[in-house]
Amino acid sequence: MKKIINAVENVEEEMILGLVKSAPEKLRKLECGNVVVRAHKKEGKVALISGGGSGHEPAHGGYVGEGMLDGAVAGAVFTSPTPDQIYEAIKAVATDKGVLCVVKNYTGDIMNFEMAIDMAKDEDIKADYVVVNDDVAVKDSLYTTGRRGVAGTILVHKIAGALAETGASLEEVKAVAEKVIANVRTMGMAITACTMPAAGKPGFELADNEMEIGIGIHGEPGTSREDLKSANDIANELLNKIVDDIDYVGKEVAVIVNGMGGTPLMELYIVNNYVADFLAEKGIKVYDTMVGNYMTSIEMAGFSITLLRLDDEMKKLYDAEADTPALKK
Amino acid sequence: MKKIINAVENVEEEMILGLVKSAPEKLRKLECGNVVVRAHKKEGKVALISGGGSGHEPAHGGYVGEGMLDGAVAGAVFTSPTPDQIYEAIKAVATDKGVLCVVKNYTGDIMNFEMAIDMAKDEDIKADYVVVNDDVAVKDSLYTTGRRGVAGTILVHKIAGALAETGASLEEVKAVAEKVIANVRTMGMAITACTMPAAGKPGFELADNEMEIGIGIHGEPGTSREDLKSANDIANELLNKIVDDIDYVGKEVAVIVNGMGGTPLMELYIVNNYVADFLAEKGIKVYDTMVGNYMTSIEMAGFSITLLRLDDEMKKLYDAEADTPALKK
Amino acid sequence: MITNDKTIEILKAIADRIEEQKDYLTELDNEIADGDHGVNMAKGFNAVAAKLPSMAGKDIGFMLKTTGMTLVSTVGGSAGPLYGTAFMKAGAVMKDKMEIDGSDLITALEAAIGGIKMRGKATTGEKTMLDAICPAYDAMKASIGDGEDMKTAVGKAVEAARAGVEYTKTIKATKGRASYIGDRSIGHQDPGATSSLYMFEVLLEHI
Amino acid sequence: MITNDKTIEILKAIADRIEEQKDYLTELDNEIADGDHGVNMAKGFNAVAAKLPSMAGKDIGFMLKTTGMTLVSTVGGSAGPLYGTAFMKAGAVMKDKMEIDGSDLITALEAAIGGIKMRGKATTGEKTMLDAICPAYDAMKASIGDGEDMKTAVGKAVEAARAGVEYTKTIKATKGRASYIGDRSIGHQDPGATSSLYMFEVLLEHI
Ligand SMILES: Nc1ncnc2c1ncn2[C@@H]1O[C@H](COP(=O)(O)OP(=O)(O)O)[C@@H](O)[C@H]1O
Ligand SMILES: Nc1ncnc2c1ncn2[C@@H]1O[C@H](COP(=O)(O)OP(=O)(O)O)[C@@H](O)[C@H]1O
Ligand SMILES: [Mg+2]
Ligand SMILES: [Mg+2]
Ligand SMILES: [Mg+2]
Ligand SMILES: [Mg+2]
Repeated sequence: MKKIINAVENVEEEMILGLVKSAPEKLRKLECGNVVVRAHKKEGKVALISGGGSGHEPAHGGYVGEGMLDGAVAGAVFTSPTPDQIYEAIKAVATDKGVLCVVKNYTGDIMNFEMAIDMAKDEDIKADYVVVNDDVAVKDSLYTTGRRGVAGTILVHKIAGALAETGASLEEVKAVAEKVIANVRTMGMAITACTMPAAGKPGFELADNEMEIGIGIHGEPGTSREDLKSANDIANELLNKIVDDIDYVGKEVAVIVNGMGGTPLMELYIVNNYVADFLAEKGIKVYDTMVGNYMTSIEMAGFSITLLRLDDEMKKLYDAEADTPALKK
Repeated sequence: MKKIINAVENVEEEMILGLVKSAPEKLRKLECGNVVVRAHKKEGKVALISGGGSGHEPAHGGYVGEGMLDGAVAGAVFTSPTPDQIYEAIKAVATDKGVLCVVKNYTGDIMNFEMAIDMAKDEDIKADYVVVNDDVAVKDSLYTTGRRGVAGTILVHKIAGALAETGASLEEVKAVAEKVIANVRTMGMAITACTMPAAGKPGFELADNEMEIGIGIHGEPGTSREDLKSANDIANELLNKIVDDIDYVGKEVAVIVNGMGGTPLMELYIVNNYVADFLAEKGIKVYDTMVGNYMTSIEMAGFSITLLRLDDEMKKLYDAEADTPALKK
Repeated sequence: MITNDKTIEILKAIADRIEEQKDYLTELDNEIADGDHGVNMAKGFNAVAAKLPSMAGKDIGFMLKTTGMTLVSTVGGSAGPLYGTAFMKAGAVMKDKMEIDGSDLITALEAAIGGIKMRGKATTGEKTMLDAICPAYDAMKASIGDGEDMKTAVGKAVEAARAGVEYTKTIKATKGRASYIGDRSIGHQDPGATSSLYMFEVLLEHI
Repeated sequence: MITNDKTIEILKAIADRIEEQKDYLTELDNEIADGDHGVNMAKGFNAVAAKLPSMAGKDIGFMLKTTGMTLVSTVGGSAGPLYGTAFMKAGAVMKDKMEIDGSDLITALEAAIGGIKMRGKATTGEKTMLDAICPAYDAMKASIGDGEDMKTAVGKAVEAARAGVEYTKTIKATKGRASYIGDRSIGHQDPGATSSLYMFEVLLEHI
């Protein structure tokens, strides 16, 4: 394992500290754990919290700030945070308007967030949650845990965060978050595995001509291993899976071409060149495109494509101001 | 070589197209080559141009936009663009106020930009250039080509770009660019090499316990090969080189913890945790910190630290609005 | 009979076993999911081990509940809430008991399984810890019902758990992270079922 | 005498040699710098080769100038402006000539060297192409001065250029990208000097 770190045990905490020290006037870390909250708590709005394992930087701490999250909880790398950590985050940001947690659909995340929300309710804090499940690689069926939550989560933070900032009610913020979830789809791939610091070696091995299609964001293998293809062919495969899932034709979309952490921007731009052409060809109008590392798997090389089908409300909220380390509008 | 590309020959063009298609209302590509300019040319201001080889994404095309560059020229990967490409860029953005080119100190870049500027002058375009040389890894002496230009270049774009936007004269914009150059220092390191698409294999080989200290941004080896150390020890080594070069004590600085393309943000945040403590300890006040991939070497894993010593004029211009794909203020 | 002192000994031995098998559990998790099961379980049980001295003299219900709460607040992931809830539920039904017999063990295990199912909404055959724990529970219950002694009953539970672990190799995961790789999970052993087996093995060794 | 037709033949042969040695030149550049010399030179000379048919019948000055302009606009990096300027300057002094002799060759080479020095601000001993070209020029000038024929003179130039390339292995780069690695450049052969040597070798083979 070759990493620029100090000690495996300290990775999560030092990372959160480093993030907070990059914007000390805007962010602070709770003493009790790896929780990032706004330096100046804003009252009179629904507090939005996200979180999950670490290793997805800049998610989620990087999205704390005006217009997006009020707090983010970071578990160990790729491990859901514990209920008491989440509970501390909820307590720190809770307002009279309540707290909405944005949870990605993983068994662990859901269980830990549910337990934390129960704890909060016991203390009369109004708290609720939504579950993001944008990953079309995994079939959503009664017989599975359903689709994973991946890069589309950022758009939930953005849009629900913008509505929360206006002072909307918990029910309204939850409703718009669920609208985003209903309209956002993602699919990803990787050409290299990543190495969890505590594991010390890559999660899987790929030959020089192989790639994993349908990966999540936890360094796990994808739904299938295939021969490496051209950027255009790969993008085509992912895009077709996405547009087959819900109907985007004639609609406006927000696009994320998301790097998994170790992908050079050069390659993401090359992918976007195809994505833009594909969408134009299909009669899908691009409202806005984000290209970069938004939801990563440590240093994995690969990318995901996210499409959010927008309506007027979502467009307005998408465009609203945001001032966070990882996303500014 | 494992890359998400289509054909080695098309990397530069597809990348520029992908960038432009991510913001078609703001950027456009010149027909004649890999030149990115603002979609809507702004008159009455000095036009700011940057450029160099490709492989540094988001530099330089990603910094074209309101408040920063008017145009960017992309050569082949790690190869200075040719004079005629630069000349086309100059012609496309030139205004009555003139054109200032931000050139990084490499023999090739300087020669090609000089030739282009001569061509422009022959056509009565007012054109001049500044040379960025922020890399303290290389001794600046009469007997060498002097220090390289690396990540500090972004701050020249930002600050000179902000002044240009106000309608200042070519002389004024050049003066502030040179002030930034005089006050900015950078040093970098790598734990992996990068692979130029056309070369097909990494520029050098490093054992699992080795790193290169004093790298530039062209995939070349550094000034020395050392045993891999902890993030804090590495950051300490780089920072000491920087603060030994000019006096930062008691001053306010802008900080860039810059990833070389394949470095996970997790590691950059860990580095920033140390950088912030080091600077506080030395009595150097952090005015602002940028953590991310700003000036890369394709997929190299490593980072550089940049410190810019600010004064009131630079602070104001640093804070001024910017709206580019890679940097928003 | 398992006394409260014995319970401390057993919990300590579980912590040791998990620590010992940490890399193997992580390895198993790596093959089909995110490779953190060993690390996280070890973190949790080390935290439990650290609290054992302070539990001395307390009742078994308290010990189990404290273990559960500690797991919940230190393990994270899926295993944290699942094992945590299991121990907490078992603790609730063993409240005030200074020693427990075979039928108590069945009551405790039943509560634990209820907790896991309530939290994780899974059932047997989904390639999870339940594929070790449920057969173990059934075997133990039958054995005690047949009037066999606790040691024999736990021995049968271990056999059944071991068979359950083997069974997980043959099936596709439909719960937990391993479910995302679909058919590719077949052929691999479930890490959670494996850590459950260790707990039954340790129990057997100490009674 | 080298005629204008011969010049086309030579330029074509240089393009072939560079293409043939592309990977080796890139390899050399990789060791001490950014590994693009072979690729970029090949791109440039392929562009030159493509233009040769259209040069047929033109004077040698025009051919050299066109070659230089083509290199400038296709090679990029350092080699583009340097070789480009060299050929353009040589072309300027060979204007209107339909054939050239040994002393013309010296005049052309002198102009080329002047161009390289003006652009790159380097001198010999800095581990650049000048370490091949300058000794080659000196040897050729001495030979012609001694009344030797052009073939002999170019033969001596090749010898000198080859020695110059060897010499670059022993010194530290103080110009160009290789200068950034300081002492670590010692022991490595300069790619630009090597590509220059190829040009002299090809010239010798064709006269
Ligand atoms: N819904 C569930 N019900 C019961 N057990 C489950 C469930 N989901 C996962 N598990 C168990 O948890 C184990 C994985 O635990 P762990 O690796 O710690 O968590 P995570 O999957 O969050 O990384 C699996 O091997 C499986 O035995
Ligand atoms: N200032 C200079 N004067 C003369 N030749 C130079 C100078 N700088 C570099 N060179 C030559 O250029 C060669 C490198 O060319 P190339 O790799 O194409 O450009 P770059 O260094 O920009 O990548 C070196 O090997 C050296 O011979
Ligand atoms: Mg996990
Ligand atoms: Mg180059
Ligand atoms: Mg796991
Ligand atoms: Mg080179």
